[in-house]
Amino acid sequence: MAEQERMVEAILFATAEPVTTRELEARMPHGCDAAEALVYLRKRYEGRGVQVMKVGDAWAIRTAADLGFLMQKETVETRKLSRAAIETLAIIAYHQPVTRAEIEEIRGVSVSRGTVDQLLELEWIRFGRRKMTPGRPVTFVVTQSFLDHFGLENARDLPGLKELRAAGLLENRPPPGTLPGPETEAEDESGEGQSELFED
Amino acid sequence: MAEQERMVEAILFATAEPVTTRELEARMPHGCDAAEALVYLRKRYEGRGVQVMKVGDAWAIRTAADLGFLMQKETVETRKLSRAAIETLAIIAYHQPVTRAEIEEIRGVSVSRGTVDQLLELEWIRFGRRKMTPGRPVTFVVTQSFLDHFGLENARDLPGLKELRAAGLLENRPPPGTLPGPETEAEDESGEGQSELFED
Amino acid sequence: MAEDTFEEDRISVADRLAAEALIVDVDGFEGPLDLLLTLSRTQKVDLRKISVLQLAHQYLAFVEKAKQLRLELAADYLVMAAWLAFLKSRLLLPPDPTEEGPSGEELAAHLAFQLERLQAMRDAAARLMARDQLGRDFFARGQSEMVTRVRKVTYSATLLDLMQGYARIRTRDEFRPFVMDRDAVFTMEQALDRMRGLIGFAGDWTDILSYLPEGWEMDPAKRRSATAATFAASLELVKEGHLEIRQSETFAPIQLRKRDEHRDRST
Repeated sequence: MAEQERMVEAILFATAEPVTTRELEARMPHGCDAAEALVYLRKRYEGRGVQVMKVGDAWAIRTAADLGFLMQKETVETRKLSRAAIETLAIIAYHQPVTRAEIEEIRGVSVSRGTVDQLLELEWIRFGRRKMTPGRPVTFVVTQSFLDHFGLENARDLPGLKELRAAGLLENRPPPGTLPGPETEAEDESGEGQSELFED
Repeated sequence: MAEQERMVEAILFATAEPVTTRELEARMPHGCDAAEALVYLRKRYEGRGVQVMKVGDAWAIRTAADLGFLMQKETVETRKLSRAAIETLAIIAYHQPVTRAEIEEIRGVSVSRGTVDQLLELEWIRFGRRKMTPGRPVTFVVTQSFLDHFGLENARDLPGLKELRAAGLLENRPPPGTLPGPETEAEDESGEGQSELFED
Repeated sequence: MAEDTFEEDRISVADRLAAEALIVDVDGFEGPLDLLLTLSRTQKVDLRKISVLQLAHQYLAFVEKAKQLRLELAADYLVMAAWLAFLKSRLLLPPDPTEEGPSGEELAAHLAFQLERLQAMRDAAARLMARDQLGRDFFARGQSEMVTRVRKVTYSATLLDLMQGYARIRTRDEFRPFVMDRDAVFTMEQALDRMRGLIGFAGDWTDILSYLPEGWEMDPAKRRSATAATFAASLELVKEGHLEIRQSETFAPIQLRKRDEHRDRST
């Protein structure tokens, strides 16, 4: 019976929907008594952080009612970040500290206030030091939680353009004949010397 | 402590992803000791149908491996990994942090872009720190999802790791005749990084 | 060469047949190292005790056979063959004290190490894949969203999203439609301006190439553009009567000189 109890425990844990006794027995080896195993299992979980509960005519493991307050984090809804936000974030990560004007220059379109606000709210970017240029514009930099979220130790570990190309993230086309603008220089620097390893 | 154990139990049951001790404590009332509660909880589930498992610096509840046969319904069809992908994964796991060039040196063939892409997409590998060698190449390391997938507490628990290291087979030995200099430094550096990585 | 024959004899017929059977399967190998590893198995000894010399023979025999069968081997297989032939000669000939570089034994030991390491990684990979795996042998919580009390929206993005986003912006220039890259183009107007200033000094026949603007000679794209523009500008100046142009034969240098009123009258 201990073995049958283990089986019921594993099935209830791993199944997305509540499971009926009949279904439990259909999945367990022939001759098992799911109903009896459930009685033991239910007893075992009495007073624990999770409970074996009856839902209609099926069974499920659920959080103990008094611990519901711990579950607030489980109710989050995840949405994909918009393309504008991803691009803005990418530019900040690769070029930080970077001003809003610089972001707009690289993206070629203006950056909406909502996009920056959203990234600030997510705590993926924060304000950096002001630039020592006319108007002393604020800059943006990425945060520790950005690094945590994307599994990076350092923003410098982001692969350069050449590496992106080698990884198949870019169409592999011949580089343009000329290198327009200072941005390209910066990119070249990061990829310098790696061409050897990553060119195919 | 019994109450804290219940809380940890409830939180771990409620989520499919591993939860770090820090996150547990952030969700529990102030002043709780999640680490201690975990010791008790882990003991409590020994031999049961589900297990408390350590995954890197996080924790998760998983069904016992011997009950896998009950779960046909839950089995997710995973894309079959190519031999090249499996070998590349193993090399990254055992040699991490490792550069693409080093992987190619060990396998004796170039690493196709699809291979690395696939492993990145599975979130089994990620970019590590850049190497302090000429060109500052990016490195690859394995992730928490990798540990979770293969039921490893830690990259140190990789099967046969100690024996391989004792046999000198995890060394990045430069070919004879290579001029001492950058290469030798590179090797030193990698040795350092590795031990660091396998430490908790 | 006597040793050579001796070595040939040491490879048993069975081994040679086995090696030849591999030929058919040449596509099945992941590079020369993989092939060497497979060949080394025919020696049926611990990889640490492997005879690298014998292995070199086996490999060279393989490549020879492939050539006979007119199979195309990838370049890296041939590079390995050349290296092994070199290694073989180092191992067979008495060491030459004047020769620089590592000894044959050192090179052989490194190859043996590489093979052993590759085999070790293969074994490690097999052991890794044989482990119980999440979603196959053990399972995560099936019902993760339990309480729906607070609805909070979070936004997610993966590292791939981020890198692709960045790549998209930074490569937009590479496929913008129909915009001329002015940086590598020397226009005829520019060339005319330049030539007008210079022809005053072109008393005698001079190669047109010496009129190329500075800094445009090295890069092939720039050089092409500057040459074309300079040539077109020269023709224009000839038409205007300021220049003379000649070419002694096809593909010979094109030469320019200033048109001289005096000279014209005298001839």
